[in-house]
Amino acid sequence: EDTIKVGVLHSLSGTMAISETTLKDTVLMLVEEQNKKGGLLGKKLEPVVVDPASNWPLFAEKTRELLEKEQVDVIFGCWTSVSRKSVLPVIEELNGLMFYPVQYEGEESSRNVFYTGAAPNQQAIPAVDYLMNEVGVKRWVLAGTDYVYPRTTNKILESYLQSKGVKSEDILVNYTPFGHSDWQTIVSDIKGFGSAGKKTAVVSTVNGDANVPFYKELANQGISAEDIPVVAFSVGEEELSGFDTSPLVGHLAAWNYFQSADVEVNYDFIDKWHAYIGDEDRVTNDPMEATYIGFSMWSKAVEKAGSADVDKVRQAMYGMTVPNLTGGMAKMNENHHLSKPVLIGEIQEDGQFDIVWQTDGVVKGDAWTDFLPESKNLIADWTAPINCGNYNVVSKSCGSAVAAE
Amino acid sequence: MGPLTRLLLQDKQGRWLLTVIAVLAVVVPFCNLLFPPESVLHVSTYTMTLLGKYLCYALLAIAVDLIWGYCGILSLGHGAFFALGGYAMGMYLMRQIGDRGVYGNAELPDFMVFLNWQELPWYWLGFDSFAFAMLMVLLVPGTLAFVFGALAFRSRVSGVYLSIITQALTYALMLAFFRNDMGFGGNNGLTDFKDILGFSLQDDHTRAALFIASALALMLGYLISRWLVTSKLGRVLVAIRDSETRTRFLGYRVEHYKLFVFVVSAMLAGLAGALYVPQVGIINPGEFAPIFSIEIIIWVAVGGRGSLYGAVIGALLVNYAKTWFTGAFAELWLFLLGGLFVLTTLYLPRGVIGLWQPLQQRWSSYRHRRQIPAEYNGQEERA
Amino acid sequence: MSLAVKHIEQPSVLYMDGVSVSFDGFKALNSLSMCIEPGEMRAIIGPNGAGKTTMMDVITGKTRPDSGTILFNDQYDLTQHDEAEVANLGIGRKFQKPSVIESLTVFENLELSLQGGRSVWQALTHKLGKQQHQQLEEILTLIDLQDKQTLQAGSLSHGQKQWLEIGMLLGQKPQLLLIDEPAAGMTDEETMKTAELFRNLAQHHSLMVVEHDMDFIDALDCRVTVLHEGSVLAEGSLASVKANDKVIEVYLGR
Amino acid sequence: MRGVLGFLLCALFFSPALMTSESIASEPPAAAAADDDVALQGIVQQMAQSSFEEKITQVAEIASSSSAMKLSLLQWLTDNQLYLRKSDQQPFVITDFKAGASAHAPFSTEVVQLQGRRDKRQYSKIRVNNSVRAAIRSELALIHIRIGTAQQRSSAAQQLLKDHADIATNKIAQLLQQEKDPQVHEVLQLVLAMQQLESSEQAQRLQAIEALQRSLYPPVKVALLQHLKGLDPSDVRQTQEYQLTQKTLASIEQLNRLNGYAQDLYFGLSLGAVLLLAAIGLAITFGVMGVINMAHGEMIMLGAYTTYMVQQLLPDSIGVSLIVSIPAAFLVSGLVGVVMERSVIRHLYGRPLETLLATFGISLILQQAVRSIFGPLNREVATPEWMAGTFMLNPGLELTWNRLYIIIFSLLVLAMLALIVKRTLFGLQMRAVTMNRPMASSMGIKTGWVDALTFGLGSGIAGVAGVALSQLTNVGPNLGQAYIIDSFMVVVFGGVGNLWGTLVAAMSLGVANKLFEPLAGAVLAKILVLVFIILFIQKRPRGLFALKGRAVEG
Amino acid sequence: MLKVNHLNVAYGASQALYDVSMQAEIGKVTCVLGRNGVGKTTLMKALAGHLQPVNGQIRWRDQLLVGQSAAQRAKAGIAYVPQGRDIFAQLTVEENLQTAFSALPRGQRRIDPEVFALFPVLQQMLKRRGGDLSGGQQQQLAIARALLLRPKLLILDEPTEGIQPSIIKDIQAVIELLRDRGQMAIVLVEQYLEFAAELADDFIILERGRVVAEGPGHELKQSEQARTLLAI
Ligand SMILES: Nc1ncnc2c1ncn2[C@@H]1O[C@H](COP(=O)(O)OP(=O)(O)OP(=O)(O)O)[C@@H](O)[C@H]1O
Ligand SMILES: Nc1ncnc2c1ncn2[C@@H]1O[C@H](COP(=O)(O)OP(=O)(O)OP(=O)(O)O)[C@@H](O)[C@H]1O
Ligand SMILES: NC(N)=O
Ligand SMILES: [Mg+2]
Ligand SMILES: [Mg+2]
Repeated sequence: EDTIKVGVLHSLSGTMAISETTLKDTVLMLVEEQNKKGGLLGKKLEPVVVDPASNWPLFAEKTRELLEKEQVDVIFGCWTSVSRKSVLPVIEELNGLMFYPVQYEGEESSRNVFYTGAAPNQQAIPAVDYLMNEVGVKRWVLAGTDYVYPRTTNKILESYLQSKGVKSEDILVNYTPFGHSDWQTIVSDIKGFGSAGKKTAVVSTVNGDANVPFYKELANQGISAEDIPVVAFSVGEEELSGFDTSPLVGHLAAWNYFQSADVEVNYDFIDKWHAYIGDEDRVTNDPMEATYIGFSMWSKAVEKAGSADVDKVRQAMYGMTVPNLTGGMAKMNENHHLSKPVLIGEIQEDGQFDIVWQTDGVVKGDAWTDFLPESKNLIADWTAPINCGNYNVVSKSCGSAVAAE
Repeated sequence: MGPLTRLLLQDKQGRWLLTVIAVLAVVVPFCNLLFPPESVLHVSTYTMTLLGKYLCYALLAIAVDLIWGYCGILSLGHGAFFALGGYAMGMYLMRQIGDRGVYGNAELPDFMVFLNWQELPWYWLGFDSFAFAMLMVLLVPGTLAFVFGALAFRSRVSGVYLSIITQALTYALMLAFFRNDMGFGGNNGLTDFKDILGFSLQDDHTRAALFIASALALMLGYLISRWLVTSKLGRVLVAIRDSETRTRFLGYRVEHYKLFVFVVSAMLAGLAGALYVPQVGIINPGEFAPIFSIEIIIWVAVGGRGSLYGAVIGALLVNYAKTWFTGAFAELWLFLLGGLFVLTTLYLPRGVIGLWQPLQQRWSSYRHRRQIPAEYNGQEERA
Repeated sequence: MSLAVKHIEQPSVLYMDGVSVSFDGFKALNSLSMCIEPGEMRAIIGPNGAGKTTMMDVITGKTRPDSGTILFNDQYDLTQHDEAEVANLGIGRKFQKPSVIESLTVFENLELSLQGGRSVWQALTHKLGKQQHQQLEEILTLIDLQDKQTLQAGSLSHGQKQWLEIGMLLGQKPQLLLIDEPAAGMTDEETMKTAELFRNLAQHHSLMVVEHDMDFIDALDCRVTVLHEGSVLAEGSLASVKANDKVIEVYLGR
Repeated sequence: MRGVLGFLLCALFFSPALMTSESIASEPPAAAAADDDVALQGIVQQMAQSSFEEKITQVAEIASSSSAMKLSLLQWLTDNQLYLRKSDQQPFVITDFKAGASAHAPFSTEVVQLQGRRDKRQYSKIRVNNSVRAAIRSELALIHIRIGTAQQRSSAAQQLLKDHADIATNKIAQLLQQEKDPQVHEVLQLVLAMQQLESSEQAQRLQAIEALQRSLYPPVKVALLQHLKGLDPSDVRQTQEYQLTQKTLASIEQLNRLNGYAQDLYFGLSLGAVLLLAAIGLAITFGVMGVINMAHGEMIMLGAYTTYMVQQLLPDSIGVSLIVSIPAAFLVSGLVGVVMERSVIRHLYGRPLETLLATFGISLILQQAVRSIFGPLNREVATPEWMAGTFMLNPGLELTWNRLYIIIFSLLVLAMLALIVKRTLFGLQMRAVTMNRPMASSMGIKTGWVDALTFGLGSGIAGVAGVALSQLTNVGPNLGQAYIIDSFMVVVFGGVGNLWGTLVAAMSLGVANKLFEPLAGAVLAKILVLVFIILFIQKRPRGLFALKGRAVEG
Repeated sequence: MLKVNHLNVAYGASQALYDVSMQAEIGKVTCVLGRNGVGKTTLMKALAGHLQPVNGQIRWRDQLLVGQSAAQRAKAGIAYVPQGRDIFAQLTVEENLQTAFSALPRGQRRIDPEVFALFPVLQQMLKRRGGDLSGGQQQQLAIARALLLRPKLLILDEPTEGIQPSIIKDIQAVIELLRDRGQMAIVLVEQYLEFAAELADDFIILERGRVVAEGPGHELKQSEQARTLLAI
């Protein structure tokens, strides 16, 4: 074969198309760019795009199609955790390689997946620290869509907040169904909760389609960021481009990248994106950066390994650094998670975020959180001698996953 | 085997269908296991699991056609029974993981560990037994169908009203299963299965066995359904479909008949779900989504409502089209699939199986017309 | 109270007392009382809208009366049973508007109507016996639809459907037959044939026949009840009711 | 219009009218000294480097300057429009980077034409965060309370309610004397009372508590709670004060509870209105025509996209564009509906179940078409000024304007439709045709024409619903999918073919949902509503307002 | 005048009318007779436009009807009272009558009180749904509805079915009246020989889809052929 095949596994239809289509385009852009540079190892890259259609079992099926039928060398894909969970057994069985570019709940490290989005300690915890220390928040609303990522994140946060002395009556947890569109009651509850005289903030893990009506309702009920700031982990530039942000100025998001990052690499990336997509109004966002980092790392690793073979590339990945888009370097750790900076941004009138705070250096992604009893003794390390995704540092044994190896 | 031969004797299409499935059940695993991947005769595991999935869908389609095609009950919530069967199987498979989960907890599935659950909820008890789980695969959907059907049919809820409450049922179940508090893994559902009856799910032999089981289940489901609809009961069902009131006045307890097929159909759907789960490797609340149940209806309609083999053909055709289109035309496939549906309704009002019926009809009308006085021969038919 | 009165009288197949039904305030049946004896054939006539069909609805469990008693064979309170139960007690009905199962064939329609085998289990294991085959043949001949027996009932003409429905009633062999306008859409000749058929049936069954065709009623040669505005206006032989001024005024015309 | 509505509502809830004359109290501008400007420019340039904490003190400096520019400067800062040119540190005001926009330097007369987004690289923004913005807001409040318009004074007064320590007591007294606006006056009085609550003299405190009686502004409750905590009930000297505070709080709580009920009702009705809007079109295409119209949601979506398109054409008049969108969306969706009917649906009459298959196909095609044309992302549809924000029925009950409009709008649409269906010959033909097509034709009705128009009408109304929904939710390719299930539920629950039933069903499901929600949470509330529907249908197997009698059974 | 020439009509593959020719003149009642299932209704449906013939011609006042929709025929003055009534079940009686407005010019859109004189029950039940009426009442409604079209050709398929004797007499009188006005052709399907014989100016008899006898009405009662054809 004279091409290296790159599988793209993002939903192009169904509920998740709204987020994932952009990532498909990002991968295609990066492939095109790489091919202009002559490809990899003298071979052209050949993208193979499939549509798992926001249907979780279909993700598994399409993964098998990509790996068995199309024989791709790497897959860039997935957004929701459930799609990743669905893909996982297949990719492990067939020893594939996947780059997963979205912030997620952690508690996972697969030998065959590199996680280039944020783990909870790279997003949630710093954001809460910021609100607690810089804004003086004393009362917390944890609002999320009812699924695993928000549930886990909120569990971690609850335990973290309690360890910081926040009383449970000062924490309000609220879950809503997917695609929830009537936010009147909840927003009004938030308003009520926030009028008790203590500085209150909302930590939002509301996902996808539910965000636009949520923010519209926030705006309409006049919840201003100065009174009750909302910090979101799933709302980026792309989500904001779907509605008028002028009444929402000052609400926050925590990410590892914002389009407003004032550095040359970022401006170059944005220009490239605009040229590729042919639309100056299109924004960039964090999962795009994560895809970018993943792709850069993978290409470098292929070059370094001299082969697209999964095991060789995997070995070449550890310790690999590539520039991120905010002016620093991203490093791939042995636990398959990145080290990256954490940024807090405030929403601007133009739908962009102003970076108002950032961590001093990079934060290393933690596969297993330290704030849950079951996982605080677990680590992931895919290099010898541990070679395990869930290594228990107390019992000094590998939980299970690799036992089969 | 007397009744069986009788069943098959009158059923030309059914004989064909069963033969094809039986051949598949033998050939596909054979080619998968015996020929090396390089061989042209090799059937990849991908193809085999895909076909296995289609077979499960086909069984589901039969279940739906049984109530819709023959009894006029348009269930827009049949995915619920499929999913419940799937969950029952999924629970068994979860229990089989044992301490091989990421947290290494032998008692609790991972998601429970990570939600800080201390012990297995009561409704998970027993699912480490395969036999018990298989019983539940039939009993859970069957019982739900029985309770729901008993209520609805006795109250004489019918037509779109019934359709909509079946939809409400599956929608409510979807929301409930999304809740992590329910103890079924929330949105992620159940996944990361390791083995079934001690055989690794990653092993091609196990997959082949599952494939054969699906084929057998489909054949069995077909025969059971065929038996039902060719018996007098089948005619009563059609009578109910046509005119429920009239059937009542003939002395038939319509609600009993409806309840009976509804429960049978739910159990078939549950069985389909149970076979589906180990092959696709995940069960999650998405299967409860109303849109999935609508899709099932679409398969049946495309194939040809009111004929069991039509339902099978519809399920295979639509799902194959979907697989093909989503792979080959990732960005256009909705146009193609949507177009397929529209064209089917316009040009194949009886579904795909209607394709050969016009041929047959043309033939018979040709014969018929020859009996008409000669001077009208060859004239255009305008009616 | 009426029950007490009743027991003094003769046994009856159908006993109605003080039955009333109203729709949005309109009294379709107004304290209707009537009694059919075993083996009796009764003709019911009355103006359009008198409540004849509604009366049958009430007897067969389709409509629940607002008040009143309806007893079958002096023992079953029909107001407590639904349509299927009433049918299984032994009451068959032919509708005013011909109603058959359109997508079943003529033969299958008749087959379903045959007595017995109403439960799910029986339906599942049912097979037509020789005797039943013969019975069906006879009915088909009688209703003159032999050559149409494999046609879907939906493609019959209006009159053919009427006949089929009569055939279904015969197959059902109920103790009491309620027949709503059987002669509508039949030729005069057929009408007479039907009348004769009913007279034969009356030897073993009880019948209640609604018609507007006076020749037909005449041919039935039985007691006639005239309904008007939901209650009995007159009762007696056809000759006597025909002579009744009120009947002439509201029904027959001058 | 909005004023009128507000007035009506206020009158309805026996609350004081909120609109009064817009008198502008102004004070003579301070003499502009060039020195001040130079100093200001210095501060601004410094700000680019300073931390947010430093910026807060710098804001105070700006506010204490006597330059005429300080107000504008503070405003630009809050609005994020202040930049420094990287090359020479010259401050610029930039509202937008799009090509053709201009940047002007407030401290010189320089105006620069911008070339486009790329120019962003040449300017660095003076960033403010929430704390800085809050500081600016407080400073502005102190200025506005003296010289602002009535509205500015009102919001400044409410700001002071939150930060009542910011202002000297004698100053409030002074302001109170000048203030003519009753509402601002009332709020200022509360501010005063809250300050007096901290007084060392008990008499004054008691007086303050009296003054705070029945005031529903949240800060009042907070202050009273705080006050209560500081009191010792076992101390005889404080018993009276303690009891009074407690009583006051109880009465506030009581009123708040009533407000809560009113609010839940309003939320329920507005959710009902959304359901109603989404369902009305379906009540025609499905309820009247019997087409199981799976593409109904996409008709709504087309309406929403039409709103977006119209807004692109009239970018400067959002309000007008929204009004124009209503007929436009009706036409667009209606036309698509007519085309759909003529090309596909008309072949399917008498085969209602197959309409499900065909319309499902059409729905897939329309979704993908929109995705291909407009992209997969949500589109931004702006909200006109008069629809944004809330109106205050009383200080504890603020309701959103947009919902009110949507409630009224949905009722209007329904009323209009009911008129057409019940009172016009077309409506009669519509119903006749769907009941018996051949016979309708024999009565001289052009059935094809009526079918097309009926379907067009249903689709058009769905489009109109899309206009309203564009104000509440995502305008994206999945918009329709989000509403199709609910729409069918509403139509069926109400009783197919019964518009009145659709109304009652929508409203009761909306209210039920909003009554369950505070008790059970959003997810369970939704489940409960579904279970409620299932059980209710057992009681009324043909919906809320079922047609009864032979007419439907035959 | 209505002229039917060599009409063949089929339901799918099964033919119901073979080479039927007939005519109906203005000012006359033409009766169509025959036993059950011989094709009377089929013929009426073809006239009304509910069925398109395989071939053959239908002319109304020298205009070719084949190919025209039922609505066009209604506007051309053809009114149809179908067998089985086919009233609009969920429309009120009044609305049922108002559907006729569709074929009328604006100025004529009102319900002729004559109709109520003929069928007083309809006036009493104006607000009741058509489907709730008794069978006979529905039949009256169907006739009334057709009359409101002010037809030039009135097609009646067994109009006396289910109607009480006194009203049958009234209907008979009306048909005579309409005929005697001389502005209308009337085609009447009737099984009730007495009724037919009294009204018929002309008649045809169908047998298995073919015209097997025809003639002037006065011959009907005496005709032996007619008697045998209508017997079993
Ligand atoms: N559901 C209903 N709603 C309103 N009125 C009704 C309903 N059902 C029946 N009616 C009225 O009740 C009366 C009795 O009707 P019914 O059908 O019993 O008459 P009938 O004696 O059978 O007449 P016919 O000889 O015309 O068949 C009629 O006036 C009819 O309009
Ligand atoms: N929809 C249909 N499909 C197929 N065949 C039909 C259909 N309708 C009627 N037929 C057949 O056509 C023939 C003529 O029917 P038609 O209804 O014209 O009879 P008719 O003379 O009106 O009888 P009746 O006196 O019973 O009303 C019948 O044999 C009937 O079986
Ligand atoms: N991983 C997420 N955001 O679902
Ligand atoms: Mg009657
Ligand atoms: Mg006929």
